[in-house]
Amino acid sequence: MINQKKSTPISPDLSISIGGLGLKNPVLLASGTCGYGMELDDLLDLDQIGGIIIKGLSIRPRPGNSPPRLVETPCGLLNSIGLENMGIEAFLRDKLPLLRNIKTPLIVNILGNSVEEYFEMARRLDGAEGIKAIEVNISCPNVKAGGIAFGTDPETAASVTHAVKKATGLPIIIKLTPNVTDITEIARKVASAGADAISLINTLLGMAIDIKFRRPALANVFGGLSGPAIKPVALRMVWQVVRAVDIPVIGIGGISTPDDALEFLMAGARAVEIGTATLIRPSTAEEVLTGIRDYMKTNNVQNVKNLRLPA
Amino acid sequence: MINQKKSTPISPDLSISIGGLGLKNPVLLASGTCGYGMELDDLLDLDQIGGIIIKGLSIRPRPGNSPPRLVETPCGLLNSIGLENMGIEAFLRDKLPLLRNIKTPLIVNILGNSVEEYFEMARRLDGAEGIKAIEVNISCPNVKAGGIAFGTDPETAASVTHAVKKATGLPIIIKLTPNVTDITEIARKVASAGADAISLINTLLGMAIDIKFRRPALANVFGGLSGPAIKPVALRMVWQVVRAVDIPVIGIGGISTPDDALEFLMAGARAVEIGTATLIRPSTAEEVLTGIRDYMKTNNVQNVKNLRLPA
Amino acid sequence: MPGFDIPANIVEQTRLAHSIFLLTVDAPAIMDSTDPGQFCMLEVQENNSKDPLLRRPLSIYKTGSNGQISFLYKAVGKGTRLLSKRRPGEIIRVLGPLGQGFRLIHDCTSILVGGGLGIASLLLLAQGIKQSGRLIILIGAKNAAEIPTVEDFSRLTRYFHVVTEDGSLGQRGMITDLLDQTLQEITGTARIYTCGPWSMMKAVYHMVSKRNIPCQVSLEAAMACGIGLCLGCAIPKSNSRGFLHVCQEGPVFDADQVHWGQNS
Amino acid sequence: MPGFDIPANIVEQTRLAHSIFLLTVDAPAIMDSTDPGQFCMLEVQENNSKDPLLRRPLSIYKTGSNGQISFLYKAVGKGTRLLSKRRPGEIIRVLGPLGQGFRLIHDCTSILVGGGLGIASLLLLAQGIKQSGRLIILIGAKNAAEIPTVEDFSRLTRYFHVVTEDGSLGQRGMITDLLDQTLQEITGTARIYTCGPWSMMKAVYHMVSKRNIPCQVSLEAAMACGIGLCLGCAIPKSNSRGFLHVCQEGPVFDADQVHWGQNS
Ligand SMILES: Cc1cc2nc3c(=O)[nH]c(=O)nc-3n(C[C@H](O)[C@H](O)[C@H](O)COP(=O)(O)OP(=O)(O)OC[C@H]3O[C@@H](n4cnc5c(N)ncnc54)[C@H](O)[C@@H]3O)c2cc1C
Ligand SMILES: Cc1cc2nc3c(=O)[nH]c(=O)nc-3n(C[C@H](O)[C@H](O)[C@H](O)COP(=O)(O)OP(=O)(O)OC[C@H]3O[C@@H](n4cnc5c(N)ncnc54)[C@H](O)[C@@H]3O)c2cc1C
Ligand SMILES: Cc1cc2nc3c(=O)[nH]c(=O)nc-3n(C[C@H](O)[C@H](O)[C@H](O)COP(=O)(O)O)c2cc1C
Ligand SMILES: Cc1cc2nc3c(=O)[nH]c(=O)nc-3n(C[C@H](O)[C@H](O)[C@H](O)COP(=O)(O)O)c2cc1C
Ligand code: FES
Ligand code: FES
Repeated sequence: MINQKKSTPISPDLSISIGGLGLKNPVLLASGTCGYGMELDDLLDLDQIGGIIIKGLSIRPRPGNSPPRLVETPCGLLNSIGLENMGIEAFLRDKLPLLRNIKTPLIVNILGNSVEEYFEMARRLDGAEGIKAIEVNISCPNVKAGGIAFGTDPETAASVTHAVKKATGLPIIIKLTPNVTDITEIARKVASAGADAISLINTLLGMAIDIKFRRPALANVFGGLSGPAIKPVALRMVWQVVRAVDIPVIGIGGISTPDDALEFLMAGARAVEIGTATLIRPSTAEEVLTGIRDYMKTNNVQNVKNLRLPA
Repeated sequence: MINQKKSTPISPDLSISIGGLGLKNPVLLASGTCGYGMELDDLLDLDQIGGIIIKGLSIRPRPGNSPPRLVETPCGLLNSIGLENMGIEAFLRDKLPLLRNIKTPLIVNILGNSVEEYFEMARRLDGAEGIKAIEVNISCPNVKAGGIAFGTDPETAASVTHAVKKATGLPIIIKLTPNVTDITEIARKVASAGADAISLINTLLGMAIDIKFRRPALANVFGGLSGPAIKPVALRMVWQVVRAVDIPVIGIGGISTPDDALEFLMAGARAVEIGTATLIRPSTAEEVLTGIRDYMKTNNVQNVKNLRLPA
Repeated sequence: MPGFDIPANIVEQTRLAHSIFLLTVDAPAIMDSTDPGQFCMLEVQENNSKDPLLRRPLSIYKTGSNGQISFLYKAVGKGTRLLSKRRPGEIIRVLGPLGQGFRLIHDCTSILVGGGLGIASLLLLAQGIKQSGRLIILIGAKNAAEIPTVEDFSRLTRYFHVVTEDGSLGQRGMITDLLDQTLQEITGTARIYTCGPWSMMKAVYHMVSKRNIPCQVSLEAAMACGIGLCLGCAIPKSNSRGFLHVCQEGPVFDADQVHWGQNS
Repeated sequence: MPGFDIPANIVEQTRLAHSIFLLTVDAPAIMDSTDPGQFCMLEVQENNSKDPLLRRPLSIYKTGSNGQISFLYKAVGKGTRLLSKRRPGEIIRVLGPLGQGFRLIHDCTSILVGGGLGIASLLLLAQGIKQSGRLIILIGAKNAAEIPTVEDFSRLTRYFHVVTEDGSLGQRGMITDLLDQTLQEITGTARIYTCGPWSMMKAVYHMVSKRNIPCQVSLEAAMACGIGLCLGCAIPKSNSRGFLHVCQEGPVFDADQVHWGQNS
């Protein structure tokens, strides 16, 4: 059992595997909060982290939304960056070569406005040296279907998954949006469409009003809520999805301490991603990792998978 | 315009009307966080408040869920009270007579496990002296439909609304659950089914894990998240629903300061309800009211309805 | 009457042991109406921060003739640690006195059994009993540092005993052994009042119920409001499907009412 | 190199005026590599509270030879008010030095135009220019209390002028009038460095761009990370659809790059 104290300290095994991709530990940097990777160099030992998920790339560069793009809310952050990015070509050409020096697996996050765009991007990443997996952000509006997010309709979510799987042999992680009635329905569809893993949650749709200037605080009116405020919702969804599908689940949402991460691992997440917390404290991922290892030592947990609760 | 400073101070008009029910101001006490009303006496001047919404009543008494029932989360509270209540009969017999001394309109919140139960309760409340409106909590599981919440299916939400309207001439406020993909779809259905007003949001479904005891922190595993953490989600939904239906909308979710309430009123809410904040600081509703009045004076807003932003 | 919600001036904040503090505030209205065993809800946040969100419940340890009340508390987590940083001269919101305290029965031997910081809810009771009857105080703790204020108790009665698990104060031993011994020695009717860890109170209750000695216990539960609004502080009743609500029907209960099987 | 994230010891926290404070911390690594116009992100919360959630950006006002850096700031909201409660001896996390500071051009007349607490990003620049060229400092504020540290500037140059809207310090008037007058008087090439409210910087830019005088501005934006991770601190570029990122490409920009029409 977990709480036995042994005299010989164990050296816990934190390595995991996601869709065939082996990671030395389960603590990843979440997309959109670690830039293109190198920005964090020197503030965080990138080699120690389980994986780095590059900010969302689109087929063409995107300028993003007008400012203001950020508002702080109670224990939360609302952002409407508008998926600003340099586009997949510029990334492959200018950034990827520098990133090949890092020993930690690189995962690229992609977003699109049509199933075809997702297919096309996955195809281009397929051959790229140094990219170990693709995380597919399906929270984006489907332009052909009147702007409804891919991730809110089970069929569309499944067709994106199909398309991406067809385009590449890389492991595919589908990243779910929490703004749905039944997250398990989407998760099941995505799993049967061939996803290698599921990550969740993306941000909750929210807004704030600037009462001084009498206008929405974000120029875009709505934004995505992240940070500690959303942790209970994220954890609930991870718990549900872990029990609904057989593929690995990566937990995201408000993780800023080792205890937060342990909650997700106990809920059954195979790994966790650190998002907003990295913005506030760049070294968070390393500290979370150390804390998980210490907990496992103290509580004599040999393998990180054994943290999962039975129920 | 709003920001003109006049030399003669105005005396702002805070009165509003909801489905024919006139309220002296737009600040109400939310269901489940003000008990049966009298518990707050002496800590809050109940006569000053716009309205009091009694905790959710069911057709028969309910013991509620096993403890632990509460966990604190970052800027939030998770509860799984399990709708413990004395039942509608005991309320009408033992509590209502005492409440008739309060000058503030009483609204009763009801919950049921079938459309018939909702109908039956609305019928019993119809003749009850001192009850001015009914708020219908449709976040409860529909036992006949496999436990899916009434409020997550537009058709079922509409049929509850129909049934309750048929049973009584009292103004009917339908209280929506935020755990849905498209809140405007539910709101439109409920409005066309005859609801006099819509209130939102009820709690977000969440969970927490006690890593010390390695088990879900709530005995019921899942609970409802309330408090400042959920304000951005609540405000976004209120903004959307105000622009989707023609009936009045009451905003709820994380309001604990006058500024919070002003955000909802600017989003277009006709009124607001104070929930978790009353638990922490019983006088919150009065302070919010004073703050709204001061803002209106300072910014020369004559009528509380004029706070609404155009967009 | 659910108490007063007062912006109280902090008069004293003393660290008594590693993580144990005595906090004294000016709160005449609360002081005037406090019964032994009642508690307050204290705002721990500063500057409108909403994290931590909830107030924290603490027993009223002492009342002063000058309108002051004191709390004896241990900094165990986020809230109590923040509380321990508040300084004299600062204002802190205190809601109280709350709940049902101990019901004093005179004309019998009163045995107070305190475990660790459970003693925080027993001092006013001990002072009350001292006026009118025979008072036995038994205190147990892991070590001396856990109970830095034992003198407040020992000065009230000759029948005072303390045990610690490590022997750093009083005898080395368990409080249940001490109680067992005491029960064998006393004559006449007795009543037990206890506050401490759940497992200790459960053991005390089982021990004395066999002898038909009435026992009052002071319980804890996670609380949001402290005044009966949220129904969050439920604990199972002994003989029905229902629940007791610690903040309103308690925190002091007849031990018979409580379902001791769970929560252990 | 995005700076150092240091747990820094607070050496001084002085209230200079009603809500204006000077905070000094030990941060040798940051001090050693600071350029004029750079800033830091400061943790304002205590005890792991997550509200407020984000760090706050403050310009590096001064550096000391002993490894200390100082911030001159105004307590305007939740975060800066919490910061102002932190005391000497406490530890606060400081990330810096961040961003692109002022690009010093020698061999010309440098005119520094500071509005209100905008002066916080100009002192190191003024000290730097003093070594090498002619330095004119113009400072404007609502009143004297808004700029309690003007002596730090006035001692650096003879060409120092201050105006306040209420005349409580220096002449009564607007900084733009003062600048206009100064521009008419100077001969030879000049450069402008400015920091203050957006509307003031916009007016300054329009005034000097007509005369083809280069102008550097130090801008503000809501920030989450301060190091280019989140892309939240965008402001529109002058001549394209794209955006500048204040934390990484700024906070100091050539005024020509900025789209001044919006955000006013
Ligand atoms: C009626 C009542 C009277 C009390 N009187 C006193 C007193 O006089 N002195 C004193 O030191 N403490 C007292 N307590 C306990 C005190 O309220 C808790 O220690 C405090 O709320 C913990 O808050 P925290 O933020 O520091 O810890 P958290 O960060 O909330 O939790 C830290 C640890 O403490 C545990 N904990 C949290 N809340 C409680 C609780 N209510 N009871 C027991 N364990 C808890 C958690 O499970 C966790 O392990 C009383 C509790 C009640 C209900
Ligand atoms: C690069 C940079 C350098 C800065 N240097 C200094 C400095 O040296 N001294 C100083 O006093 N201030 C400086 N500021 C501004 C300072 O960061 C803000 O005043 C602070 O973040 C406000 O936090 P708060 O929690 O107190 O206020 P909040 O509660 O967040 O907001 C209170 C009010 O301040 C406004 N506000 C919030 N953030 C900013 C911001 N970033 N810029 C302008 N207004 C804001 C809000 O709109 C609101 O009206 C700088 C800002 C930046 C971006
Ligand atoms: C500023 C910002 C930018 C983000 N950009 C992306 C993105 O490009 N792609 C994506 O899939 N998720 C993006 N996210 C979502 C995060 O990866 C993460 O899912 C979410 O923030 C919840 O986790 P957290 O609470 O730890 O931040 C972004 C989040 C933030 C705060
Ligand atoms: C302890 C508790 C009990 C509640 N009980 C009810 C209830 O019986 N009926 C209901 O419609 N909503 C109930 N709610 C939901 C609140 O009325 C409110 O919709 C929600 O908490 C969000 O608002 P807040 O953030 O201001 O608390 C309850 C909330 C809490 C915290
Ligand atoms: S704590 Fe709210 S009812 Fe007891
Ligand atoms: S503040 Fe995050 S990129 Fe500038």
